[in-house]
Amino acid sequence: MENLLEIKNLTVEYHTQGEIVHAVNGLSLNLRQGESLGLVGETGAGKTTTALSILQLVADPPGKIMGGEIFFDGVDLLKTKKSLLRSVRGNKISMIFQDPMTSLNPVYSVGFQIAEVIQLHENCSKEEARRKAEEMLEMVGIPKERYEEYPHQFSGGMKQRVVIAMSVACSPQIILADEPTTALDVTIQAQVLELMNDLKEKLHTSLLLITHDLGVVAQVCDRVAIMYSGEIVEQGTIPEVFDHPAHPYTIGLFGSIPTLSMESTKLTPIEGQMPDPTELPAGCNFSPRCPYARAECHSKKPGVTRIPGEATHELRCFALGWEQPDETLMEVIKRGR
Amino acid sequence: MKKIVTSLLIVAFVLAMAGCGGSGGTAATQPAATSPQGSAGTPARDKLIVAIPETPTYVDPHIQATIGTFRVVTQIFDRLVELDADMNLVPTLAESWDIKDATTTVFHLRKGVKFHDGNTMTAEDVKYSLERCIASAGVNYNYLIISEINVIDENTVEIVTSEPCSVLLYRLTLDAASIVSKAAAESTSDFNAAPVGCGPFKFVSWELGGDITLAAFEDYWAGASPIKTLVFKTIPESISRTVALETGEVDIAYDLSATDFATVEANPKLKMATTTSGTVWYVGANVKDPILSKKEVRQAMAHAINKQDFITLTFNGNATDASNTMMSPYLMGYAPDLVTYDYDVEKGKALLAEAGYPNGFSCTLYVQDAQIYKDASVALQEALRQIGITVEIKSMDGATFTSATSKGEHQLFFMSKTSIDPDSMLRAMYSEDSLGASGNRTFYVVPEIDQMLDEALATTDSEHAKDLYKQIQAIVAEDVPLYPLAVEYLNVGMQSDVNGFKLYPGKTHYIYGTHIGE
Amino acid sequence: MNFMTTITTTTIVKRRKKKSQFVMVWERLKQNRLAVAGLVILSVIVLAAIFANLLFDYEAMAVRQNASIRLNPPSSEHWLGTDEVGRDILARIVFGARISLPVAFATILIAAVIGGLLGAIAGYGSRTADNIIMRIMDMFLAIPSTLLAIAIVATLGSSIRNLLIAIAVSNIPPFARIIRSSVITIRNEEFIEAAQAIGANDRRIIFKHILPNAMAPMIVQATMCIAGSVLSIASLSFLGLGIQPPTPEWGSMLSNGRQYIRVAWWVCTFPGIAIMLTILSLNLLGDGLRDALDPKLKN
Amino acid sequence: MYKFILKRLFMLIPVLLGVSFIVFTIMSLTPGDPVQLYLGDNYSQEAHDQISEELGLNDPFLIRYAKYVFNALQGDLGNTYSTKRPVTTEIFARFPATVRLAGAALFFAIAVGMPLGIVSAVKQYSLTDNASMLVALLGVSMPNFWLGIMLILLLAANLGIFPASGDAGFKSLVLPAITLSANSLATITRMTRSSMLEIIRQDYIRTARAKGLRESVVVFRHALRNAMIPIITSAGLQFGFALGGAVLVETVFSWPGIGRLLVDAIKLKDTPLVLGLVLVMAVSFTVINLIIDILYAFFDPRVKAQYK
Repeated sequence: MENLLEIKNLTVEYHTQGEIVHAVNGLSLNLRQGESLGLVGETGAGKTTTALSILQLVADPPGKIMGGEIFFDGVDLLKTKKSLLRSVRGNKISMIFQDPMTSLNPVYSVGFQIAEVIQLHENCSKEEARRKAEEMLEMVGIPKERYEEYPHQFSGGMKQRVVIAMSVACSPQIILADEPTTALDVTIQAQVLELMNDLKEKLHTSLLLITHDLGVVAQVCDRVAIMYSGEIVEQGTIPEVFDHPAHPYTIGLFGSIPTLSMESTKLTPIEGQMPDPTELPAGCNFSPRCPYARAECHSKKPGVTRIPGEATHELRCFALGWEQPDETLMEVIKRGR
Repeated sequence: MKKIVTSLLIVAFVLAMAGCGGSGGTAATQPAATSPQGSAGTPARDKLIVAIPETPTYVDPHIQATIGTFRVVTQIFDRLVELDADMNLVPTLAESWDIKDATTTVFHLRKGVKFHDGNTMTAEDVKYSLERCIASAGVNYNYLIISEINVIDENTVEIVTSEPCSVLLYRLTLDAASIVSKAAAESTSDFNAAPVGCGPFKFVSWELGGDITLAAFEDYWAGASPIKTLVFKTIPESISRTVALETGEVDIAYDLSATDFATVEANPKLKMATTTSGTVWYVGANVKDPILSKKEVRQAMAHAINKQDFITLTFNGNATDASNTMMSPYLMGYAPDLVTYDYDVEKGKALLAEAGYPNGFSCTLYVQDAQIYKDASVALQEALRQIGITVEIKSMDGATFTSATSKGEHQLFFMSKTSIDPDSMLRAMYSEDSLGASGNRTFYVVPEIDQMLDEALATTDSEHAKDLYKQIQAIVAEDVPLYPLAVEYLNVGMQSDVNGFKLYPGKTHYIYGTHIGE
Repeated sequence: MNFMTTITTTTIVKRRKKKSQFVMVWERLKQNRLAVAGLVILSVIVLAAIFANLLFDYEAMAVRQNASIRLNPPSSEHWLGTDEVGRDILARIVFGARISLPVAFATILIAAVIGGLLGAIAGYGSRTADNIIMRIMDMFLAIPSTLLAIAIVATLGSSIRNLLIAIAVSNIPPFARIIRSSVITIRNEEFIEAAQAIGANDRRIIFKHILPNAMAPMIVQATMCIAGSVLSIASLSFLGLGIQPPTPEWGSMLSNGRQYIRVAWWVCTFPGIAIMLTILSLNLLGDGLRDALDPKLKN
Repeated sequence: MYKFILKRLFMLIPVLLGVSFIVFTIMSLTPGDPVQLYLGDNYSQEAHDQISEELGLNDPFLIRYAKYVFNALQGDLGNTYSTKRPVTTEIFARFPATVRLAGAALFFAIAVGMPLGIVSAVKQYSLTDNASMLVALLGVSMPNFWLGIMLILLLAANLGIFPASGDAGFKSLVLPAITLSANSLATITRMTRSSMLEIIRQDYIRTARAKGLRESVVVFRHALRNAMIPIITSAGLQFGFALGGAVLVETVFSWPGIGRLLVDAIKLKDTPLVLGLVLVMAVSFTVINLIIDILYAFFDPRVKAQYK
């Protein structure tokens, strides 16, 4: 399968009050046609910034895309003209934001906000746009009679449905979904996820799902990428990563969520906190918290290595290359989950 | 910051130009000056716009005696007699008059004089008008002495006073004695909205808070004015009046600020007219006050004031030394320098010490909150400080000032008095008749003065009257209940093509006689 | 963006926890160049006012009249020229600051205390109290504040004290409103409920919790109002209701100098600039304080 | 909506009662004698007493106030002391001039201030931003009577472009309107900028951008409408102040409006006129607030929902 979206070496910084926050550091990521990729990481890992960078929605100031390339359909979005970028936004790549409560404009009717994007990209009349927008509402399970209503008349889950309707209105090739369910309560979460899954099937859309919820990833995605401190530390298919997490951070991450099959009664959260993004460590970004870190880890940045024997499973760690492997770590990796 | 500096420089530059008399500045105003009303096509302008400082409160002459009102109504109504610009009595609606006896004067009216409504003026109108005036509390204080008005025939009227009154004719020249149309005044409930007189201009319209428009009365008995439209425009700020003159918005502007004289005079498109007025400015002392009741204290104050400096500071030099008397120079009986007070701080201190205040004292000075009062009060405060008197200035609005000073709440006060006859001036200032609101705010009473005033009013011998007025002036100059400081100049600025305009010392200038161009 | 704010705020809080609120505000303020400029200008004016006596002889330069040197243009002897009675304009401006600034500060202090208390009572007290107080405030707000001040000065007579009262009274309603709304917002927050839950009494809650939290908008409003107050003093003087002579005061200098502006521009121009600079510096400082006190509001 | 408007108008009554009471009290405490005003500079004591009786000045305070309210309810605000014309005639002869001036100033302030504020917000920290913020700061810092004098000097006295005073057509409106608008212009510019800056960082603006809308559409359609509420509020307040508080500008430019009339009336202690004027101002102030509230509903459906 062709790579529909290819991010190479993306670096994003925020410049505030004389400080530089290194939000995304040389990130590379691919997304194939029709594929669902989960981007997982803690708050502050740079997931949202990555997604925003694709459409160049990073607020500038203070954000700045410092380097890298983002190829979509063979075109580097970072270097293309504004007008072309605008024709991609909302049309070929659309985005669902984290908080449905604030991502709809409070002064326009929901119908108008959907029709607006249709009219913009499909070059159609107002009436046609309206008809299509009504269809989209129905598709996400909102009666079209509510077209004229305003966001404040909708509940959180309904709003997110509107946002989803808006994002799929122009049948985009890629949907960037930034924690679409975080702000919703659990039952609504499930409905929304199901809705997204259905739409994805129906429209053959690629999905970049940003979340910190591994469960959601398992439910929706084909592949997963684990992000830590602005870098992808591990990625692979769901079975690869979920069954045999190899990066100490990923291992820790799985250790900190309860599973039904778990024998131990204690959760083991990862010690410490993410490094200060204004002063990243010299070596591996995870090294300060890594229980297996050696001298090398603290001084050098690890590169990306493919795990031998697995098709797509990659990680950014020295541990697998050590001549004297860390026994405990090897044991943990082998055991899997 | 740069912006401020730049704009300051611009302002400074522009001001410098204006100060130089406007070689460059006036060039810009040229088109306006030639034809302010834009009547470029017509050869002669016949519309005259006059800027006045205070809006009239009425256009009915019989309601309230204020200068703002009279400056307009004097154009609409004529009186029986008038004073010309040199203060001579001239016949107006009365062609002639006979003094029948000490209390009775017979007026022979001009025949065929038309009111603006077309009716002919008769003795009935005269009787009605004067009675209307006497009945009105706001204007009658000069006329209560009139006891009877008798119509002899259609063109003859007789005025009887309760006592001999030598200044009756002068009082009949005042605007309160305007002759109104009886028919018009009786037929409307609101004469003020449609006044009808027989003056050279008739009332057209009055936008409240805006312009008052008058039109030439074509049937005026002395011939129609060449000015066909006369507009009075209220511009309270003196600097704005000057600017309006310069930009050609107005043809004539009354009462310019003394500081603008030089600018206006240097402008070839403009000219000035000035004259000594009947307005005397004075500082008064409340003689009921225990300290100020002492003559030495009042004299000490007089010695502390350098009148020349005072006139420089307050009037920018444009006033005459009042020569220690409330009488202005053109009034009958004017007798300057009977008693003089040299500027002598040491003598002032000595007199204070003599009165028992070697270290001075504190007192209040009541003034109104207008510019001239402010300047004067500051100058007086400084002058009195030199002999150890600490003055606290109490500045207040006109109504409060008048009320407070007529009740005697003040110690010192600064004020002016305008008068065109010696009796009304001296009586208002020094007589028991006029204590408080009517004018005597020093509460200074000397029975001898009252007697002399009555005698002078009653006598028909003008030399005797002059002598009596001289004696009164000698007494009051010695007692100094109030110290006259300056006789104000009246001034008017106008476009240089405005001719025939005459200043009238009583402040209500007649526009009749004025014309534009040759 | 959400991501950004969380990161920066958490790190800032983490790193600066030790420093007091005051130091934090000061540090943020220092970074605002305009606010620093405002502070510098204001300090110069305040220092000049404090040391006015060392700079000029009040008696000889600011009060004594001298007809021979009236309306002299700026020169090496009289830097900003002399006024219509021959007094040094620079000296009068400097001594004028001794009137304008303290009067302005005092009016705002009075207005802030009274308005603050009324607002606190309205916001924290019963509904009836709230209704009564705020309706009265509404009535005062419905009368333009300049006119209210004019009416009060006209009633009481013009003196420094009455001027002070007049301007203070017309400034009470905005303070009451601000405090009331802060109080209502804060009052509904959880920490107040917590305080009530542990049995703190009303007074303690008002003084320990609500007022310190309402301080930020109050300080900003006060800074802005001082500027407004300087302007009101000048405006009233301009209308002849200000401070009485010979006390040098900017507004009355402006109003007195006004008729000489065409022959002596300096008489009216410099007091005007003094007023403008004072207000400008207060506004700059006020803007800076607002940003520094409440970083959330910034941009 | 209508109910809301009616309710608000109904609430005017207590406000007007309160305002008139406050003013009535202040005016009766003011020293000074209205009769003097009535009679002019010279009059006799008898005349004084007679007029005093006629004007009902000898009644006790509360009786006078009650009489006033009673007449006012029938639409009779009495006659002024100084001109003896009905107060309503005096006021409405001048009110249009004030509205004209305030309206022109508001128009100028909005027409210049809003675009400046928007550009400043969109191009934050740019040269335009810094320049317009400096102008805005100078605008709020400058005493407007001083600005007026400077403008008269520059544009009327020395260049003769505009008239210095009075109300005679469009040309004479220019200088006073600019002078009066200086403060509002500055306020509106600052308010627009800060409101836009806040809105432009909202999530839904990012949503709009993510749709592929042009930046101009994002700014004008999506951001500006949301930013309008604070802008309208401050514009409305400025208009309210201009209606009542243009005293100084009206004085400098000899503009025949109600601000100057009121100051004169206060100085002259013309109580009926002062009361009438203050009531008119209070009514206009309240009506403007009401209009602002109605405009809120127009711009924001959430507010509209509350008015039902």
